[in-house]
Amino acid sequence: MTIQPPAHNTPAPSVGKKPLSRRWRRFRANRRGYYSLLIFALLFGLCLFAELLSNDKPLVVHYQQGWYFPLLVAYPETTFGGDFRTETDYRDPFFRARMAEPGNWAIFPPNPHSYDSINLELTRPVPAPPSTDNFLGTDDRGRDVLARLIYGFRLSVLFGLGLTIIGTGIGIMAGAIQGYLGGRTDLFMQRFIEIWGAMPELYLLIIFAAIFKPSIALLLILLSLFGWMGLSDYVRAEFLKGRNMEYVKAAKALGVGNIKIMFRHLLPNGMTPVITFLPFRMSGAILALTSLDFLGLGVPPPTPSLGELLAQGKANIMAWWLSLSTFLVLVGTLTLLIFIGEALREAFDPRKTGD
Amino acid sequence: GAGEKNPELPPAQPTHGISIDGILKYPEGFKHFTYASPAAKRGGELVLHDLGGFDKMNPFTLKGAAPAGLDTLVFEPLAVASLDEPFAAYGLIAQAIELAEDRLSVTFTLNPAARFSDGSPVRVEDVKFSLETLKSSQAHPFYQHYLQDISRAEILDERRIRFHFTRVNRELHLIAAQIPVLSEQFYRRHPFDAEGLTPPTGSGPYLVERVVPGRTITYRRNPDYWARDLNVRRGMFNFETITFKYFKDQIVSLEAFKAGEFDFMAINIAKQWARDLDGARFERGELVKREVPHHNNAGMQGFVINTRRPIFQDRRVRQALNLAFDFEWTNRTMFYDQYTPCDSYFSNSYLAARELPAGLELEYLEKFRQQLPAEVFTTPLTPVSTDPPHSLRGNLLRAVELLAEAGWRVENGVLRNRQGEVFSFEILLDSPSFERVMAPYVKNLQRLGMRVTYRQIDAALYMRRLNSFDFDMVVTVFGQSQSPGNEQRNYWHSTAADRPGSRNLAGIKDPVVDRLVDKVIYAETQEELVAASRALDRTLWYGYYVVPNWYLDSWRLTYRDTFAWPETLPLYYRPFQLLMTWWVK
Amino acid sequence: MAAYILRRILLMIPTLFGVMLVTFVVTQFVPGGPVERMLAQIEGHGGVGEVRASGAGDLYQGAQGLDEERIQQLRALYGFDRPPAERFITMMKNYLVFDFGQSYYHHTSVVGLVISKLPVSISLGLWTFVIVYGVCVPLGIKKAMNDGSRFDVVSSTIILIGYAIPGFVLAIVLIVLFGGGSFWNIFPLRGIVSDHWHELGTIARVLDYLWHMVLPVTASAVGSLAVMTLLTKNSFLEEIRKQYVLTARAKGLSEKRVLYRHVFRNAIIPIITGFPGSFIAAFFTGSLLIETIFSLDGMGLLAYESIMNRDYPVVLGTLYFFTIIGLISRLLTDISYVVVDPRITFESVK
Amino acid sequence: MTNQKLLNIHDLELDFKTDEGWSRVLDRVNLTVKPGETVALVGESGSGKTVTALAILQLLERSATRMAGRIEFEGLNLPELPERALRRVRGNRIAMIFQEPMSSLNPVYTIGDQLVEPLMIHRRMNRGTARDFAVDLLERTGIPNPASRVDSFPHQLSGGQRQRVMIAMALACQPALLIADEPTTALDVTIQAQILRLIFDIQREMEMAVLLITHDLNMVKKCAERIYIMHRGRVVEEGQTRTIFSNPRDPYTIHLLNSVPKGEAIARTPGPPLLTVRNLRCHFPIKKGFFRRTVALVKAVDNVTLTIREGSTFGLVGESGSGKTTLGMCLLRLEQSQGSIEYRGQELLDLNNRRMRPLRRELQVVFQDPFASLSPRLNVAQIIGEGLTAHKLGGNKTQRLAMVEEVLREVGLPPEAAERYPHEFSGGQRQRIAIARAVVLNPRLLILDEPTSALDMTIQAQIIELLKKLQQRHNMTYIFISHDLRTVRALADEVAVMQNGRVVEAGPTQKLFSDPKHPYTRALFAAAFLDSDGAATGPPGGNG
Ligand SMILES: Nc1ncnc2c1ncn2[C@@H]1O[C@H](COP(=O)(O)OP(=O)(O)OP(=O)(O)O)[C@@H](O)[C@H]1O
Ligand SMILES: Nc1ncnc2c1ncn2[C@@H]1O[C@H](COP(=O)(O)OP(=O)(O)OP(=O)(O)O)[C@@H](O)[C@H]1O
Ligand SMILES: [Mg+2]
Ligand SMILES: [Mg+2]
Repeated sequence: MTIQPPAHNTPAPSVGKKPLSRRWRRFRANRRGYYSLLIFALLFGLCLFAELLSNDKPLVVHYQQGWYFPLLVAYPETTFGGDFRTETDYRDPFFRARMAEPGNWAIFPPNPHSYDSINLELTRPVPAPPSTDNFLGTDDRGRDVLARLIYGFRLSVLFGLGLTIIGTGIGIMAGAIQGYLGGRTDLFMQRFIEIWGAMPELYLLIIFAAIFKPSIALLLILLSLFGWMGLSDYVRAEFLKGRNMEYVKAAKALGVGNIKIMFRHLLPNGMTPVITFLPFRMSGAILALTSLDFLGLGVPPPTPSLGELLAQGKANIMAWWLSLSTFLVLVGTLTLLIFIGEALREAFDPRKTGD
Repeated sequence: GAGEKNPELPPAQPTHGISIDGILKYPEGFKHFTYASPAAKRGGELVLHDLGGFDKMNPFTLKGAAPAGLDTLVFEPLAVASLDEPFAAYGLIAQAIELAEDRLSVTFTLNPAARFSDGSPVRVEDVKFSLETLKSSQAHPFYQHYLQDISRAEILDERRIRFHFTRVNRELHLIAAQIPVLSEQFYRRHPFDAEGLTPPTGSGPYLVERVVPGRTITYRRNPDYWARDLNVRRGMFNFETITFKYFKDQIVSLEAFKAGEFDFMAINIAKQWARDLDGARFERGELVKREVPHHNNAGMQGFVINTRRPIFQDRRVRQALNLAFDFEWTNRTMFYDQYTPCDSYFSNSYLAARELPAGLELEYLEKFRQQLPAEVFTTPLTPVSTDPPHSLRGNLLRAVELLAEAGWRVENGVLRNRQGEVFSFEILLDSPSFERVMAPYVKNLQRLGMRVTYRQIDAALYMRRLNSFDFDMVVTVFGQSQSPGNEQRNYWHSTAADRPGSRNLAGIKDPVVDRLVDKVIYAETQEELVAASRALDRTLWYGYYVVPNWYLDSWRLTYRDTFAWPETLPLYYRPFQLLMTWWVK
Repeated sequence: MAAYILRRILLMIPTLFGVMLVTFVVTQFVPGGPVERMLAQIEGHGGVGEVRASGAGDLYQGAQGLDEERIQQLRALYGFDRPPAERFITMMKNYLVFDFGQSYYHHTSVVGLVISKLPVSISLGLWTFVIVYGVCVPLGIKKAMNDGSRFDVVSSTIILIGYAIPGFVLAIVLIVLFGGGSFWNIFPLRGIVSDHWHELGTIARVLDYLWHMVLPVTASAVGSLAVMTLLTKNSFLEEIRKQYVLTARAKGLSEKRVLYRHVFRNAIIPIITGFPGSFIAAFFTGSLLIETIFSLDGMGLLAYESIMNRDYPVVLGTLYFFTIIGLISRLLTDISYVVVDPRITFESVK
Repeated sequence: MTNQKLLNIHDLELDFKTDEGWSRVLDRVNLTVKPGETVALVGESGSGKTVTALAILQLLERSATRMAGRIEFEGLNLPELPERALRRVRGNRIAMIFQEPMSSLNPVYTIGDQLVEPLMIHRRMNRGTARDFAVDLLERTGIPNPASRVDSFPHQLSGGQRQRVMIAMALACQPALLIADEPTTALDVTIQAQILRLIFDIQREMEMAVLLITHDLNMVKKCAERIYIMHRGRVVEEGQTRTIFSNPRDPYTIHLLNSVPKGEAIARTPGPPLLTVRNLRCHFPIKKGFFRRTVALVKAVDNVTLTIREGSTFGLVGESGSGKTTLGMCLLRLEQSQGSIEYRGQELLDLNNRRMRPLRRELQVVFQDPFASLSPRLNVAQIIGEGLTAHKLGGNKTQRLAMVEEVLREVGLPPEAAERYPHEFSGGQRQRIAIARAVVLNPRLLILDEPTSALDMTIQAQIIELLKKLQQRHNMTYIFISHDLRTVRALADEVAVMQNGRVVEAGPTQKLFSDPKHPYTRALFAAAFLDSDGAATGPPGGNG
């Protein structure tokens, strides 16, 4: 007599579906996380084209029958009959007078300011409150807050992503090796981390600031050198705990190599701290820029960073539009990231089904 | 102004006061300083604030921070400077002062009434002890440096002590008179550089009453203050208690002031003055704000151009850098129109050059007519302006011309010289507050095709680069007193240009400047001094070594409306000095 | 285990030495030392305000700074006339007997300085620590239980807002709102106790102290809630569906007991891991900005100032001290892993 | 009516939420238990027995299941009961012995801590009394040396010992209804008998009803008054034990009753020695105190010497806790040991990990606790495919997937199981996944640690067929650890009997079974084969 397969009323056999696609489906099932991801991706995508959204250069200029594309080509002011042989300041009254002549026109991006363009026509002292010219007002040197937010968001998110990816990567590696191998490896790597972690970061930053020109890349490298240690402790703990599990024994019995055991069996089960910290690391990177800006060790001045805006917000506490708009961007980003992280966690947790 | 003819040397008899030029406003036996009112009421309390904290009770050592007020309220000098003369001091602990004819020593006769707060008399030994202690390595090295030309103190008798100088200098006797007198007895018991917060014994009007370490200090008027009715003290130090509360954050301290935590504040940020001093208490008139004029020499604040750098060696280039700064815009949008542009190296002072050179000043300049730019003789010192009829565009176009004359031309949007080198430089800042000023300036420079960056660096690093002249442009102020002297050599002289650590930041090496500096230092009379200073002023101005900034000719004060003040203001003073002439209504 | 602990304790010596050496070497390369810093201070660099101080009736020779001879003297005072190796060895010898020397900058010994800052740091740290753990763990557990519910989302959003407000902005806002300058006059702006604290009775003292702690502790705790809460929540979610939870429920245990007894111990390891870090941070590192804004004299400010002022004795002395504490607490953490989960060992993989 | 029926399940329907949608697991289940009665719930692996039990206790996760129907207990409808009231029922009125005792204990508390809990809560005992009570209970479950064992952590116990802890825990509060989900699978016959006696004692004293879920028809025959037969989520037949055994009606029941392991090991010429074990020792230190000093040694494997011949089946039997599992782990070098293990002329204990790894394909194992041995975050395809990728077997991905599906079919699981995760299976299904994982590698030596403990007779027969087939085809060698002596007799060529870490007797199956020498062996066999005649102590019966 043949044996019946056990009861199954599963709607459709799903052979061939990869766990990844299953995870994606689970991810999508968490609507909050899914929409957060969509919104975040949209915002980030838009910011990648910040130049088209917010710029002090027109997208197109039509001048005396000629077509000009200032975004792509730097036209000296002499092109438009001006005096300077350096690139035109398209906000200059001179240029605008030219455009007012019949037949000439220029199309500006929706927010006609760049992150470092200073509004020289301001009639009010800076920081100026929101107006029709500067939708979110200006900062304490007459630059448009909206433009700085857009560019700052892009930079901060890119920087945060870079720092997070590097830091998380190294942190997981280091923690996994210590926790899984244990013994001497653990003992010595921990000591190394203790020594490395005591390195006076600020002094290193100062030393590097004296040797090199400050730049985002330099900061990224420097902060990456130290940004992984916190996480590695957590991963180590998870691995110390996880490596005694029976399924690890089973994997060993199968002849699975150490590396595979670490990353296939232990890591997915020890992801809690990694996933929890991920969004915070992102925003932490943004805030790290703030405090460095504070010390003058951050990104060089005209670079737009959310940190710089925050610092200005502190110095001009009554100029609420500075703090508030930055703060909202930060909260927004963070909330989106947390919800994404939550959905991610669920997608990787096979036990969790539905709400 | 001054300019009266002086006798060759100051009189060699004991006098009640001394001054740099021998002229004294107040005669022997004067009743009180005009800026102090004998009608002042005594009593009441004054609460002030300071930023930071304190951890010691000796203001004269290197390490640590002493509480505010300690040096002026508890300690006293031999003679007090008057605040309405360029440079004069009247005896306090020293009853009489006598400058030797050879100007190589000064003799002080102590007031027999002078007492320390413990009741012991102030003795010549204390004065000697003070000089020696301050000159020793126990004290802040500043004093060693400052007092280096006072070689020793010699006790002549019970009341007279003579300080010997190593060389002749117009200021030395005044410096000597400023030495605070310390109680030898006290410091025998409490080592000079001891840790801790033991209130010191001094001879001054106040005693330290209560100390909350690092946070609050309260002074109470010494009821037995020996000089209570002395002319140099009359009408001053009227408050019964003076308390300093410490804050660590400027913004918070302002909030605290508005909350009524303390009574008085001098504001040094334009925005706060214009914007943040509001609220119920101001509306009700409990708190008021007031600008009080002063005549302090504001010197020259500006962006110093380091002429050691090849690109800055051409005067026309430096002038172009001057033209690119839009003071009016900066002042209007950032500073609420509160500042005045620096129009001299002795801004806000009678030493500043006005109009065209004439008289002795012209005489001095005439000698160097060949070496000097023509403008020195033809154009009064006028700051760059963008107010109509001028405009930023016009100024920049003029800058383009100047640069072109100097061989710099824009190619593909970048300013290059004939060798194809790019015009690029970096502005170093020591605090973030100037970044906002630099942003538009740098934008303007970029329109000229220059590649300019600016950044703030950590203070120690900044100092190091400053001392080794390793910078292109920095912001600095060349402070000036009412009586310029030796420091001018350090500021402008060619010998200072190559000495690491000197304040000749611009790297000026101009024989004319050198000669004029000597004229200032060796000026025998006030008239000579004024003429030399003005000639120097013009020469420096047209050397375009700095991009001039701005100054403020008043103090922005805000205070609780409970104070009364004398009718006459002093001329040269700081807010705290002014406050010491006030009293509670 | 005893052997392991012994080995760890012995290894602390080279570690400590390594930490000190690395830091010392780094400080050798920092441009601008205490002398420059002192000079910068004498000449008044780094101030705020757009008008720099200028002479006001003083003699102006002071503005010249110091001459070369004086600078050499300063160098000697700081011991920079001796070669670095020698300085390092002397320093380590002194540190062995916990002699941390004198601050370059303050008129106090390093130990005295640290002790004077501890009341503030411990106050701030203790309360923040207590509040953070007291709130985060139960909240995280509750969120884990109600994962995905409205409560979960709303509380997440709230703590995230708390997290995203930078501490200094929050602090300033609190001060503006409650400090009395512009709105309500409810809380004091400065210090951990009133100036007349010593004259108060015991109860009044405690109340005065608590009254002073409200704003700074709020400002420093609000931002720390999010991470800990979510860590707790996620750790619990990881455990909550395991088989043994079912067993515990089947025994008829209350939900509280299931969570706080059975799940808690299994989920606590990540929470313990963060413990030494936040402990040290809370008690000894303090928060520069909070301290500055509330005019508190704590370790945060000291640490920052001594770094910026190149006050190397303070930098190295506190580092030495805190490294020891750090090493010990890391060891304790590791031991607590074993206590919490008996399966954990530190042996090398078989 | 309500006092007639202690438990009354009426039209219980249950669906699990899966990624594909709702999947029906229980379909109109009706079941009653009267006070003091023993009711057996039998059925195919995966038919929904455990789920039914969990549903009674309301332990299924609400968000992942959908339930309809009534579950009345002592007049209360459990699904509608508030959490508080439920708590008073759970552990107190209804207690449950979980099917997978190994994963069901909290790993970070000592068994003592876990045992005293229900006592302290429901019986309001203080800790000391509760502890004494717990030690006493453990004693009655036959755990040797209970006073010191009570401070052990679950991972320090053998499978059978853990199961007994579970049992003790369930019995602690002397509930009105005991749900025993495969309570004796990990126990050897002597202990089994002892446990059953314990249950019956309590049953008699307290009028406890027992819902016995098992696949051991002998036991059913022996203990149960009534039987429910489940198949694919439905109760297909119910009735008095005797009636059903003598006169089954449903085809599935008939099929089930007929699938009794039969036959003997096929006579084969013994091959060359594959594995020679000499003087193998494995001692676990017992650590106490803060510094975890070693205070005693558990000699789990003590001077074991064995020879296992290629192509043969080596049966390993013995008391629960006698070291069978540990011996298996030592042979695979998953536990550290001293002595010598010679595999095909190679000394395994001398190999480093790297050299050991290629051998792993040839030496495979099925763990006693299949659930714990399956990675929770890998799906079945990944779990089974893992060995293949590790040893670069099976060509490309699709081929490997085909192999996985093939082996799933062979162990009686549908191919779509490949996409699911371990926790979504029943106990027996998980066991088969573990078997599939080992078998797919086509090893030379396969250690099977209680491989059929959770399987009903039909599946058991299928698995044993599979093993036999593989042995014939690939000349595989098995080490078969089991307490099910009948199956051992049916399969093994040689048998070794273990007690207290030592092999007390070993020899060819026939010889050993017909003429056991060692007193322990004799006692063991006596218990096992006497019972099978049904002559042993039956349930005293309630008042049904
Ligand atoms: N969490 C779950 N998600 C989806 N399906 C599940 C889940 N748990 C159990 N099942 C399915 O429900 C069915 C019944 O499972 P149950 O555990 O009740 O079987 P069982 O009768 O106890 O079998 P065994 O004798 O093998 O233990 C099985 O087909 C199983 O695959
Ligand atoms: N990690 C450990 N620490 C201490 N003792 C242990 C450990 N693992 C097993 N033991 C003990 O070793 C003995 C043998 O255990 P083992 O699991 O080999 O028994 P077994 O023969 O497989 O029993 P069962 O049939 O019950 O599974 C038991 O007494 C058990 O308590
Ligand atoms: Mg089951
Ligand atoms: Mg076993």
